[in-house]
Amino acid sequence: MEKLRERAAAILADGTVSLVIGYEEGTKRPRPLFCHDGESARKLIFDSRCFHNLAVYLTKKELVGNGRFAVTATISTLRSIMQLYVENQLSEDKLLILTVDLSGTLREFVTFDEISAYVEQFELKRSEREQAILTRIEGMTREERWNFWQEEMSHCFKCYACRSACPLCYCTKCVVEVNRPQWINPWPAPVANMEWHINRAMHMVGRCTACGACGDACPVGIPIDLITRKMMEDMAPEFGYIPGLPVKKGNALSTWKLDDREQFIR
Amino acid sequence: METKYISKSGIEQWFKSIVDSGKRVYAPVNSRDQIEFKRVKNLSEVADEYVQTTQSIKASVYPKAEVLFSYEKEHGKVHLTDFNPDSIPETVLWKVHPCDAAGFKPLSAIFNWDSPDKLHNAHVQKTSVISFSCAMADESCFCTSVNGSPGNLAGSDIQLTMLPDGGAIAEIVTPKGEALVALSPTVFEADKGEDKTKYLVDLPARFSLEEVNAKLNKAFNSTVWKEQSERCIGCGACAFVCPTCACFDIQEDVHGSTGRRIRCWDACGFGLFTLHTSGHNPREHQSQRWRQRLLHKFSYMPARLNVVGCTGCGRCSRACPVDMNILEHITSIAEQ
Amino acid sequence: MSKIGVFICHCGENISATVDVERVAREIGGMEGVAHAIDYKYMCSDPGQTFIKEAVKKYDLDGVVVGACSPRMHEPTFRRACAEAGLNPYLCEMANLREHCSWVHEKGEETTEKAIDLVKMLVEKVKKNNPLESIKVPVTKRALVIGGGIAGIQASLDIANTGHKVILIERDPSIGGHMSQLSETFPTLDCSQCILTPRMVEVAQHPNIKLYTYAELESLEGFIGNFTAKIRLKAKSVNYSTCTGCGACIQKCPVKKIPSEFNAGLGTRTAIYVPFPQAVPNKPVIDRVNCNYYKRGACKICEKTCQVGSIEWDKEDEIISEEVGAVVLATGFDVKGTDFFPEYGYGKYKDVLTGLQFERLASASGPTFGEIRRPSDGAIPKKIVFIACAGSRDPAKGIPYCSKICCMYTAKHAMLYQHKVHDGESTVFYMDIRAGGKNYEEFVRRAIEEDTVNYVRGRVARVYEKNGKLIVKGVDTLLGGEQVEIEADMVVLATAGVANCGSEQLAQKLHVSYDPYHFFAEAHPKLKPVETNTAGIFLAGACQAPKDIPETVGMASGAAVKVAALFSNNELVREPIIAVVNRLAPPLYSTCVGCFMCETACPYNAIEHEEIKARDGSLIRTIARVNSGLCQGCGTCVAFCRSKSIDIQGYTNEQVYAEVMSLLND
Amino acid sequence: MSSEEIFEPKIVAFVCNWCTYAGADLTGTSRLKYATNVKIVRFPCTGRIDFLLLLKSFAQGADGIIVSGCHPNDCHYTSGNFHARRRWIAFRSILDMMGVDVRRVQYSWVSAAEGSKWADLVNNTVADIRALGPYTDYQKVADYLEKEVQDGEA
Amino acid sequence: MSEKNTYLPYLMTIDKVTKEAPGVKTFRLKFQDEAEAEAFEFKAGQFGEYSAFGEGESTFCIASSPTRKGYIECTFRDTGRVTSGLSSLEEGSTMGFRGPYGNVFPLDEWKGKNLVFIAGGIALPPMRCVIWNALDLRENFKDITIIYGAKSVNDLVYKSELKEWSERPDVNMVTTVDPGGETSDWKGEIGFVPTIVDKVAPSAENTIAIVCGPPIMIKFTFPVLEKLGFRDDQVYTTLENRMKCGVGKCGRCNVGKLYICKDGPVFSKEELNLIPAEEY
Repeated sequence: MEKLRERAAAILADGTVSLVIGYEEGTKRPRPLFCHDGESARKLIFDSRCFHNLAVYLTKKELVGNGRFAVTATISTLRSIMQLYVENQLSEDKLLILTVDLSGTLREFVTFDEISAYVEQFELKRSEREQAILTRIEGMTREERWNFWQEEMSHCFKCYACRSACPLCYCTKCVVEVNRPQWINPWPAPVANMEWHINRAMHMVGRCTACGACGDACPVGIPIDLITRKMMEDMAPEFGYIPGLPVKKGNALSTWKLDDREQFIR
Repeated sequence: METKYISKSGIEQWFKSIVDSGKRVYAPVNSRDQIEFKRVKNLSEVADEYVQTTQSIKASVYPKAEVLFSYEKEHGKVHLTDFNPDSIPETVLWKVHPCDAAGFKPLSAIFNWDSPDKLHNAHVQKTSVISFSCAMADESCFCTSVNGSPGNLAGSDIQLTMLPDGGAIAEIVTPKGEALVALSPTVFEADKGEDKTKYLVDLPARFSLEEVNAKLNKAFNSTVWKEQSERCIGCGACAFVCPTCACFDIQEDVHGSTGRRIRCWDACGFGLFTLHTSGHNPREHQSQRWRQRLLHKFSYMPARLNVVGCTGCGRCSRACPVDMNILEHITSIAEQ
Repeated sequence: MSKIGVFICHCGENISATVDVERVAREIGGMEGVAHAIDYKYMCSDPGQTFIKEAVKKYDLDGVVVGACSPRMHEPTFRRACAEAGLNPYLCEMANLREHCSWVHEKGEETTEKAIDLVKMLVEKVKKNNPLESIKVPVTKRALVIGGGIAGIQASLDIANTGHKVILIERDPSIGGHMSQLSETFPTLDCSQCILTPRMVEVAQHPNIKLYTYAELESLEGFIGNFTAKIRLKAKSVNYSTCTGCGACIQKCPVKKIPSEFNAGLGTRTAIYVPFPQAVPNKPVIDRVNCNYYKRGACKICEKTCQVGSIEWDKEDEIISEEVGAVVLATGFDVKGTDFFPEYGYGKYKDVLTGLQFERLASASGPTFGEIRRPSDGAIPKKIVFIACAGSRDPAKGIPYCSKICCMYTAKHAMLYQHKVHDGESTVFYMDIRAGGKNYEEFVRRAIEEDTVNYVRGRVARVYEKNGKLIVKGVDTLLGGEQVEIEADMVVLATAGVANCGSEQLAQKLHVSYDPYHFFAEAHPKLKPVETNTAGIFLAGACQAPKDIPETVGMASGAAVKVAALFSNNELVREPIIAVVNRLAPPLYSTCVGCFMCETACPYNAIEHEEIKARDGSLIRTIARVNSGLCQGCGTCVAFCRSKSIDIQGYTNEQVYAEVMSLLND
Repeated sequence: MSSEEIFEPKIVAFVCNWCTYAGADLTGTSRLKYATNVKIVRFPCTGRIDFLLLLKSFAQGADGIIVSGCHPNDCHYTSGNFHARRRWIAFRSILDMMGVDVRRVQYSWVSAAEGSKWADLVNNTVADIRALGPYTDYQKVADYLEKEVQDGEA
Repeated sequence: MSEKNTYLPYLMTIDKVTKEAPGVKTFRLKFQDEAEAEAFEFKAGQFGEYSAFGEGESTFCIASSPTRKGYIECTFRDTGRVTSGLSSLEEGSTMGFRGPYGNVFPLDEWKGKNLVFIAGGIALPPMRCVIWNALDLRENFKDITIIYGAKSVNDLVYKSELKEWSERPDVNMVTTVDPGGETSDWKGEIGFVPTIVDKVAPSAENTIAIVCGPPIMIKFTFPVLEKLGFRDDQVYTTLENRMKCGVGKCGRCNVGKLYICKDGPVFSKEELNLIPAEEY
């Protein structure tokens, strides 16, 4: 961790980057930190409690500006960064990645190839919480699932924390803000809420890296991350991709195979 | 105001009489690992041993979405149906925290600024508030810094302060409170002279409101907004859990030739909140939106409505996905 | 409240028999925004159209819905009528009350109600319609023909003769294609080369045709009327401007044992070679794979032989760029080799031949100078078996289709054999005889009756070698499935015609679709057999499906006419049903965020990158732009766009949304 | 609705212009009969069909939905139906996770030549949806505003 | 309960539709309820919320003068869901209106002064109200100058009124189009509004300047006026922020301590200086 601070301070001092996005201690757990100078870099921490997906900040031009910046990245963050790269939202010349690997060694990545090679070593496994809730949902009948989600959806008040926390929700105008036509009613109501979350999941097909940031952000505790997580688990093997390890341009939804499944088509 | 004593069984009996009177009763319920206000029928459903509900009770007087009026179109003609205040049922809010009850005043101040708000007022009129003073607090609570206290009576019709014997001190504040007492008058016994403050959580003030107000009045162009807001991701969680945030949107719910005009919650933190059709956005950056939130509560509202827009409930800090701790931010401004 | 005019057609009684058309008109007349609604016996008739035109003017209509037959039938009619009355034609829509309602439902309340719903739906759509202008694009009047077989030759000549320039590219060193390999042609038995070579020469000499042999298409960009073709001119290693075609180098080339492609592997050629004596151009190329110099760095005998110094060892492939307005694909077909058939020995028996190889044996220019001799020992086969449908019509082999030409050429082969080997005995195993075509059936009868070819209806299960003979085991289904065993000296397989190698890659380069067997797909199986789904690219010959020479030539001429028709206009008018990426005033520019998911989704490569730059030239954002020339209007990108930044004219989000909502609102 | 009355489901069909729309035209030309419950919305291609339209249809009271286009390799635009097929696979998976009744969305390939297939598809789908009954689960939650004020599910 | 629902609009009949420029229309609206018509009052500078039932509400000024009784007018450009919905309405159909909201131009204070109106593009409507108000009370004011410019001749709105004003002897009417926006028969000025102001504006002496236009025009016109000697209290403008409620509650038009919908939309430049500029 000390190495990370030193390195961050050094690259800020020598002008390699003008900003380091990392983590600091927060009220209850680490929170995002923006370091503009060596002084603030002293506050940097990086450990297993660091959960926020900092990739969410990388597409905000008002924060990262036009210069080069660094980010201390978790595996989840790295996966998101790779997806953002595939979607033409990041370029190598603007980004420097700092991370601390499992052995506690400070690592730096400059190219997407390097990130990709590193990310490849990590399997995307369900957490205990995810496993517990998903097992429960998977054991339900369709009606039970409907009732489960309707109850959950009744709590959603459309604060869009899920959207704001997701690194891949970077549209300047989200579909819920489109009003010609008004695809999704903007007020909170069970159907409008469900439409929003189904829509979000559809928009994540082939893109979601299952970082869990959306569910973590939800102030009313809806396990929305599991909708996209389950979708990802279903779709990744079906369409043959590994989240966060994009191989070519496009994504699972904008490509196809001749022998895609179609037994549901009459 | 009258102070009475009510025993444990008296509370149970009184609660039942309120439910039996046909009023809707809302109370904090422990569900899905969260404490939230829900409609209840039995006292046993009500949660205890918690610091704060996730959401405030403001939806009872300012629903997330409500119909302003409805209309029907026919051959170029339009028939309007106004909002009917009689459609609002009588409601009792049970076990509201003083910081939530205190939120009714700033909320009403916004809604009734110059022109009265028929809908909000109808809800307020049909709503009675039974607050419980606070014996617990956490690091996010700061009511005592914003003119409140764990035993603040503002906004309450009746306030109960729980006693170790399971009974409570009942402070009957308003005629509405008296009407509730009248549902079961016998359970209210004479005041036993207990000192209420003994049972309140000790929460020292964290900043001086006057100082903060004075500083903020001059802080529009300060760099603090950019510094504080960097990690803000621009969601509406803080606004939606807040007991006093009142920003709203007006929308259309159309079904063929009939439709309804809807008022629904909105948040000044959303990037497109102030976007003009021309593409110009007066609050283009998150820092401007963060500034708006704080200045509105601590500078504009005191100046224009003579009320502070914050009750110190701490919900926004707890709800924030990125730990935008309002107390920390305000304190740092106060200490500048 | 718009001013929509609604016109309900009785279609004689086709609609009014089951739909209460008066009620439809009456109820729709009461709809919000409908200014005028009538019903009439025949809306498409002159008086019917006049009603529409007059109403457009009288009521100042800003939209028209005609409830009549399928829009696939009369949409152009009514749109034209609206246009004549001064209403933008794209403000006119049709509700399909005939095919989708009156004809498929019984008379009754529900049928009328459905009709009302269908009209309502279109009224709501029209309210959201926008006036559109047709798209005009300039046309480059020069055609690219890919493939120099008979199809490409014919198409090139036909186009060139209309006065337009043609660029003909051929992958092999000479044009001529499969037809140049054939001996005689059915059903007339005229010599293939005799009829083909004059055409080949004509191509070479035609002032409007630019011929590139030993050339392949590298890429094709652009759209109808405006393509840019990049063509790879493979290095021939011989300078054609100086080469006299004397052939001395070929004589001296020490590498002589290369199987000749022209002779279907039955003969040999040298490393520097002309594929066949009548080749056009009649100048050699060096086959670098087999040439000693390229393989081992030494030899250069040809260079020493060449009097004019035409050998260019270091010549590299050259890529040239040509602007063309249309493309004709005439890349032909290929035949399966004998190695495709495990039951016939996987090609290990030298005397099991393909039909094409037999053509070479029968050809006077072939390796045996027209004598039918066994490749194994040069003996004249006394007993020969022809197996039709070798591979074709066999779903188990992945070729369920009929290769179409085999019945005829098998009859021809048997006939030629009988003519050349008078004491020979020929047997044809067949499934059916498909001899549809002028004089075809007569031709087959002649083979059977006059030339005593033994036709056995049945499949051959196995061919194996025993004591120098090929044992052909099959059944005769006409004799009740009786086992037949023939000891043959030679077996000829009428192997299936398949798509030419590389056709899949070529289709992808051109963005034309292809069928599961990699034959190029026509735009419509009946009515657009020479068009592809990519406007401006046409098909000729066997690249679309196996076909015989007259059919190929006919199709080539058809494609040529399509090209000529296209070139008869200086500009092209297209339906404006295309996708558009929204544009907004700065600082937003567009709601497009430039993720370019649409780019991979687009089947036409119509999505381009547009850089939004600040005044100082710095890049603000890269967003998507639709090339209106390439876009065909499928709308796939629209459904992909997360921020709804792309919309498709004619089927906008607002339009389809309004339709769906109106259908479900009671 | 009394129990004896036959339930008439509302079904919307989203079809592509080139195959299924034309196939349905052929059904008409062939005078084959089918139920009136299904109403067709024309799209250029199945690739154009937005999943949100399917959701909106349910919210607006549709009991069933048909989505139909060209058979694989028949797409007028080469690959719109392949894209659509993939989108439907994902959409079905998500709907199923959310407990939406995926049996109410019938996908099909109907070519321009399959007039009788279209009639069968419509009749079978109507029968299937009739057996499932009205989609009250969805419609119940769709009209929420009144309920919220009344019950105050605040 | 007799309390009025602020959000319930008056029902208005569209009495007359005028096409002003591409996408720009003017509606003349009449109250459907006579009692409401009777009781309705407004002053120059105020705005309202206009409803297209089925689409929603949109904010624009009242473009007619309070001196013209019996109707109100509004002019808008078809840019969004609501304005497009309004735009599709025909004469005789119903729309909604609520208002009037906001403050007013202090015409009373301007008595005896010269007035110069400076407007650009679609911003003439908010000015038209006060122009007609002043012209209808012509004797109250000294010289009246109107400087109006648009991108092109086609984009000029109120063309017949521009003609009427230019023909009036008691109005000095100057119209201009941006360079390149002129037609062959264009007789007015060619140039951007600030340039023309510099050229034709009257003396600052006893004069009030009312400026309304796109932000960029305002930005370049203010310095010109300053140069010409106009003090900040002699210059007025009207602002158009995004609004939803119109009555100071929805939170959108809040700028510093001010609410454009309550404290504005009319501001003198002096007042404007107190508002943080980046927020409007």
